[in-house]
Amino acid sequence: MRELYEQLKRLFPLGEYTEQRRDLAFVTVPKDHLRPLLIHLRDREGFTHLVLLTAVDWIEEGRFQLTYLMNDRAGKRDLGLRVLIPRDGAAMEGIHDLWPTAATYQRELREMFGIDFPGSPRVNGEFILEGWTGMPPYRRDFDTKKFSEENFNHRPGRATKDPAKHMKDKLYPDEA
Amino acid sequence: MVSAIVIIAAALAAEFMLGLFNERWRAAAYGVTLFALGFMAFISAEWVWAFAVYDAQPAEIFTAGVQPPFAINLRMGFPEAALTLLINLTGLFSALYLRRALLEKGRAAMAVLLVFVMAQNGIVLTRDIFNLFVFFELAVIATGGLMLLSEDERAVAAGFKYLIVSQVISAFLLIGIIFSYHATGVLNFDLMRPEHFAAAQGGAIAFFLMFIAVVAELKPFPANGWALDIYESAHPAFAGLFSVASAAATLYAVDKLLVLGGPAWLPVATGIGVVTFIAANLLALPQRNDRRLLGYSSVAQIGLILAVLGQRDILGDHYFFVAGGLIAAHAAAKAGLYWLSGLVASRDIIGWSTLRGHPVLIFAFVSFIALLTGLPPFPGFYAKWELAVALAGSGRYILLALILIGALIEAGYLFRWLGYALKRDKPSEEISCDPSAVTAIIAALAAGWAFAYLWGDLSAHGNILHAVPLLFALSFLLLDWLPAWVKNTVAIVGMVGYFILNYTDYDPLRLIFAVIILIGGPVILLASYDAHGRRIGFYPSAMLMYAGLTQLIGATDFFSFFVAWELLTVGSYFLILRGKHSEPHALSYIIFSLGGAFLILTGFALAATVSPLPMFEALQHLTGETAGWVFLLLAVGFMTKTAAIGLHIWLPGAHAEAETDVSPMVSGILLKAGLYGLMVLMLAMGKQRFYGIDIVHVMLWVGALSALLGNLMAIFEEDAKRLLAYSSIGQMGYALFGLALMNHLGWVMALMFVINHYIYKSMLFLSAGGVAKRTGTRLMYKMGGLITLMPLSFIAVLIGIIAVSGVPPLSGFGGRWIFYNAILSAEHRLPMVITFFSGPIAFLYLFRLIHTVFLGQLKDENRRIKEAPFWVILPQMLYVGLLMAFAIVPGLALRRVDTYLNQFFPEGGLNWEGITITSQFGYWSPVSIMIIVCAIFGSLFAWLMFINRRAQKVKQFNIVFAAERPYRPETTHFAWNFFAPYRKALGFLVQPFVTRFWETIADILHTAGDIGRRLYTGNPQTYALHFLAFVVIVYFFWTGG
Amino acid sequence: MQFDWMKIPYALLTLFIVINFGYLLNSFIAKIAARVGRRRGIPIWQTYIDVAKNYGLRTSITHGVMFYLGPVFRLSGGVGLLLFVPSIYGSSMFSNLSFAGDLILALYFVFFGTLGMALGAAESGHPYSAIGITRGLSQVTAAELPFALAIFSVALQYQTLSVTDIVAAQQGGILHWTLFTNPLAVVAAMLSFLGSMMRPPFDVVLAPQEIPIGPPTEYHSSYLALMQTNRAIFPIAKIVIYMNLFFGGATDWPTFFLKVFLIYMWSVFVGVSFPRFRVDQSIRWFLIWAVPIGVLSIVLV
Amino acid sequence: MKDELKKRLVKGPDGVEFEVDPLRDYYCDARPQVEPPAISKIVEDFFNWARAESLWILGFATGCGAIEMRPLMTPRFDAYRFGVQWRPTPRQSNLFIISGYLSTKTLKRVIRSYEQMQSPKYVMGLGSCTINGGMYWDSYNTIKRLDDYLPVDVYVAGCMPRPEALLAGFEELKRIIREGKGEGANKYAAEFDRYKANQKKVIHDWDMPDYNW
Repeated sequence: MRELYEQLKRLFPLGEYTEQRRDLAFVTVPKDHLRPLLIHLRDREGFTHLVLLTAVDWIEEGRFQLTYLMNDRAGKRDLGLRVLIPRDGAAMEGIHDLWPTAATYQRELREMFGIDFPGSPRVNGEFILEGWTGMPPYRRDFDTKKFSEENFNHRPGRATKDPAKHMKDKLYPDEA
Repeated sequence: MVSAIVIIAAALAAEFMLGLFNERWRAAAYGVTLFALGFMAFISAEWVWAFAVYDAQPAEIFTAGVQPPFAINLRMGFPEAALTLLINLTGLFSALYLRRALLEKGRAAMAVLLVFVMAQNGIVLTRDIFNLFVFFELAVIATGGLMLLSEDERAVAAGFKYLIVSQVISAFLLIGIIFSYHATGVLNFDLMRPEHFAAAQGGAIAFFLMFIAVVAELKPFPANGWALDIYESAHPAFAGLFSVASAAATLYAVDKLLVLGGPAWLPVATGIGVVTFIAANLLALPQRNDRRLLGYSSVAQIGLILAVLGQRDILGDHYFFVAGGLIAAHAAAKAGLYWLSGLVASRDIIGWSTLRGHPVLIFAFVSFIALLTGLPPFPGFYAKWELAVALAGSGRYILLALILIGALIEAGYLFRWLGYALKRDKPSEEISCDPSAVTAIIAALAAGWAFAYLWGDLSAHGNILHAVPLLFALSFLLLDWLPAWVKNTVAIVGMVGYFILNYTDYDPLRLIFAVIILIGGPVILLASYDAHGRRIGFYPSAMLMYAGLTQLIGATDFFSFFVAWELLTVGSYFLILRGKHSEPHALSYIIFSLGGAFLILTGFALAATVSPLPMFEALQHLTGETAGWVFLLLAVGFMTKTAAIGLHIWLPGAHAEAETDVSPMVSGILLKAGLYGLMVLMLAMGKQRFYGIDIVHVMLWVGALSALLGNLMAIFEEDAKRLLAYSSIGQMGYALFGLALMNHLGWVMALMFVINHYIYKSMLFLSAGGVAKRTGTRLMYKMGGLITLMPLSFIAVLIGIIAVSGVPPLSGFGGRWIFYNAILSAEHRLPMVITFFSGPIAFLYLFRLIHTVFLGQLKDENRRIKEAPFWVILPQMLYVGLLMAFAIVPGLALRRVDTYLNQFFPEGGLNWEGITITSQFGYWSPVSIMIIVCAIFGSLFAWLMFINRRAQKVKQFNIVFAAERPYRPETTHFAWNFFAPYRKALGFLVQPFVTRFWETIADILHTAGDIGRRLYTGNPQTYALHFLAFVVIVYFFWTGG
Repeated sequence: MQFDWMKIPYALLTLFIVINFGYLLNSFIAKIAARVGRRRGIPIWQTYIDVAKNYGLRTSITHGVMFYLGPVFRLSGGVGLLLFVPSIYGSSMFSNLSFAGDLILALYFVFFGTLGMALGAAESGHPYSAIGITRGLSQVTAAELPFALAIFSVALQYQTLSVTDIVAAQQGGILHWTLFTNPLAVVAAMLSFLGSMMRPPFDVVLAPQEIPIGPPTEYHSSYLALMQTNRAIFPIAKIVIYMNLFFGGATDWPTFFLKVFLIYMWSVFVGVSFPRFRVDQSIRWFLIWAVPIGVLSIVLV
Repeated sequence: MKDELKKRLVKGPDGVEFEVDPLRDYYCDARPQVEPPAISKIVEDFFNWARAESLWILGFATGCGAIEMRPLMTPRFDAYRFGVQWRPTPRQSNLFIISGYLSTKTLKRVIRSYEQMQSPKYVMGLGSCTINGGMYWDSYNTIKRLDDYLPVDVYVAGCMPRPEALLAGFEELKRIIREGKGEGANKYAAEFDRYKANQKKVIHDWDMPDYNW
């Protein structure tokens, strides 16, 4: 994987490299170079399969990290491309023209993180949530507990216990 | 009595007078021309009158009072008188039509016209062979001159070509005359004898040359390129005159020559004629220019008459009747059509749709086409009949077949043309209604109908125009200005009245058909009250069909049966043609029907030669090979009408595209004509073998296959009316199957099907038509959920499908019960398997009909539609009542038939004692079944009503949709390709093999016509070459044969 | 075959016996299936409870008139079919209403219920109902064919269409049964039988997981109760015909119960042994395997 | 709301335009009624017994509890012997088992299915998620108290409850029904407005009639 990175680095201005396993590595890519790199990986390096496209909310840094995980079926290896985009007015160029399946991921990211992918098919349509009007729920500044308490009635009497301690007390009450 | 020579003298005198006129006195000159022609016609007419009424003797005229060869010899006999009258009248009306052109071109043109007419008169009248040549020359030159009357630029070239070729022909004629004179020593027809030509050296060649030259004047195939150019480019009035007068005259010349040549030359004439007939018709098939098409048609007609001339040895007394009939029909039709073409601006045959909106002209057009195709009551029909009988009687089957094939091709393009004229979009340009032209056309029309009446009177079979039903139908032509509801009432009263007056005359079998036609017809006509306006053309066509049907069941001899058959075919053709998109389907209907009719004609002709007995007895007395042929021909002919599989492709389109009230007529009633024919045929002839094959057994298979495949095709159909149409194929297959079982119960079943099919198919077609009317579509998947909006239509369909599928307690079950009893005593078991299968399949398409139209999801756009109009619903409700009644007391209709059939099939009748009907094998009690089913059904219904009395009525989207809900009715209504699994399993059975077969045949004919047309390059040298080739070929055959 | 008023209570008695027998038979067969799977299975009276429960439901909805009529048609079909055929041979008491018609009546009356059910289900406007109907009708047309052939063959063999006469001809020992005198017809008919019993391999019509039980998907409450009653009567009515035509009929009720049960078990055995056919497959199967046997029986008889 | 459910102008075959309001024209908008028991107590008791002994479960799975219902059909537990069986359509079912957590999105489908069942009908809440939200107590899209939205007859606690617990639940439900206390449907009808208000509070895109017949 390291060789691949070195090789790619000659062609693209790549960022940080992390090798998770022998067959799985992540590379940070500048936003503008993602598309050429994806095409290169798909057409030249055998990474024909887009495994997933997901996002991480680095709220402290004010950034979203998009992860494009690629798989090389023949080479039995995976490469994740990380792209960091600003959190305010988050938007990214879609890759649904390279992999039609990407459109679905992009819809999900649009709904759950509020990241826009202009031009992606049905990107503004409802995906999982129905009639959701509030903040996208996967953003870390969305307080799910507060939302839940405001919207769903609470049944009194609920107690929280540490499972290990509770089971021990319950099963072996004699052992103090 | 004015001497015949005055005809010629009058023409000559007028010509000289014209020479004296000042060039500016055109009106006067025109007056003189008209007067001369009128006078000539008057003389001929006087002679005709004398011959016809006073039985005058033929007059021989010798100029200068000496015997030939020193004087001109003319003869005025009855044929001459009739032909000159025809020529002079055509000349007169042509002159009238040509008024503008003649006035423009001046006296020279008028003189040439007179010369032309005179020359044709001369050709007819002369008995001198050299004079014949002279008159021919005159005619040729006059023709060349008259070509200049045309505004078409090609006319000059055409005239020139004509002159060149005519000179070659004249050379042949002259040489022939010289040789003949050498051989016989005389120039007079009456003095020459066939023996002269045979005895003298070169005599045969001499005759051959004369004969071939005169025949060539008749434009035989392929030596006729020049003639077609004339037909196409000449002034239409002259083209008409040319087609009529020169044909009539030259044919008579050929006739005169044939007397000289003796019987040996008759086959030559026949051969040339029939080849020309077929080839010209074939070439006309792909033709789209109206005048050229008429040209081909003229050539073909003349070829046909030439072939008839060649049959004078067998025609005997009928010779003049047949040939004359054909000439008369040809004359009236061709003159009329050419004259009509002068009114139409477009030269494409589609352009004739501009005639629409001029009822008289369109009626004239229809009449002319009917005249040409030899439909009753026109003379061509009588001629066709006598010719067929004579040909069949003397064993000339191949000739008969060829003539009929040619006639069928001719009917093909003529009816296509008619269809275009009646159905295609009207072009913007109006027709030019020149009063003199219209007068001429109306004269031709009147002549056509006069001929019809005349030939009817002359016919040995009685005048078709005297038949009450036909007259009743024709009277609607005169009533067509009345509003539709008045005509409808008249029609209903007329039909019911006729039934009341005549029903005692029918035996039980015919009575069933009579009731269906004369009572069932009016019931369907009730739906016609829904139509608004005047509905021009509907009633004459419908009544013509009913008249044909009525006459059919009343017919006792072959001729009247065939007349009725043709009448109902024509009437139903026009009826079907009325549908919005029915033009191609009507065409295929008429072609198949005429094809079937020709088979029937052949069969009748074969049978009629055996004995002069009435039809039924004559058929019974047939034996041997003839019997097999007759049976086969008639059976196939009748099966064309019942749309047995293989001959069925016309039916779906024709029935589906017809109007709402027409579909039930053509399906519920018209189809029965074929069954009636089959019944008569099979009752009379029983089982027949054809070269060792049992035809009835084959019919059994055909019936079974029709039932299966018709039903299968119906289940895959998306169009409601087409579905019903395919279902008719299946139902008729059932009936055919029943008949072909040839046992008592098979026939009872077939009759039961006749009744049932009439009731439920009429009902279903009306219902489907009413729904289609309201929803604006016939595609079932676009409907759905109409039950609450159109409950009465729903009830009709519901009752209909229970009845059709044979589920007790309705009457369809009776049919099935009899069917089972019938097959138990039948000889053949395997075809039953197929019919077993087709029964349940009928259930499938019927269910589809009711489900996709009335049940399921209602569509947005149909939410506000109303029940079908009252007058469409009324007959349906009557049918519901009838079905119920027939289900409870089938004996009312069947018992008498059952008894009647005993005389033909003594074995295996039914026992109608008490309320239970018993057969040899089982029993059936319709009343008990009805009571029991109703009791069970009623008590369960009451029980459910009681328990569910508080059920919440919900709307169409309140369905369990896997926790979701439907969004649109279109995507929720499961209707399209409803029987997909069936298509997957058995779809291969309904590949359109038959359609492809017939399409291929039509393609081959068209291609042949297209290739043949390349013969006519337009180059006169080629045409001359054609003529030489023609001579060589005929010579070769003559010497070889 | 004459009518007298006593026939009505007698017919109702037959109906009563058969309904109860049918309920019990359905439970019993479910129980057998459970025992084969080492379960205890439903109580033997469970079908009664289910029907009572369905009658006991307080609400119901209706999609329209035909929706109402569907179950009525269905049950009328079943009851009529049962009553048009004599149940017990030689007993005028249980000859039911067979004076109204012969075998052909029974053969065609089968469609009465089918038609009504299809109409009622279609009125609900549910696409699954329509799909189920398509499948059911497509399949039944092919499945009925061998049966029709067999009937024709048997009628030819005995030269009668009267059920009573056909049974009479089979009396006098097991070897007189059509089963032995015309085995091909019986084979064809028994193959056809499988197609009409809504058990595997021919139960794609109902397909609960795919098109929630097909045609009756919208039916509930008392509608469903009526159809359950039919579910008890109809197979037995059908089997009675088979029994009379091919297996010597029954001269008393115990024989009746036994024979009906055994014939019923035939479809159960096949059903538990084979997976499901698609409709086009089953159409082909009937046409390729069952129909030729039927044809052969017609030719040879 | 989906476009298909909005009002639209439609042109009929006769050329006349008219408005179609799908929610009004295509759905029945009647309210549910409180259905009184049979007049005779004996009859009602008989029916209650039959209802108890013939529990037809709607084959509808919301959460992980679905996996615990499958073993009920197997020889080991054999729920059939208690008159329990699964039906594929709500029309024919009387018992709705909410088998685990219930997202608001699924809740909409559950309500629709519940309303399509015929009364008397029963609801069983399976697992702690239906009782107080269970491990999803702070989730933004699962409800916490099933009985806010549907009348629950019996809860079976556990996460997940074992099939035996379900069988015990059935017995409990049967007892309730036999005692004539299984009147959830009537409660739903009587307190229709309250239930609807609760439902609409969490289901923001309410695009169906108030009661799905």
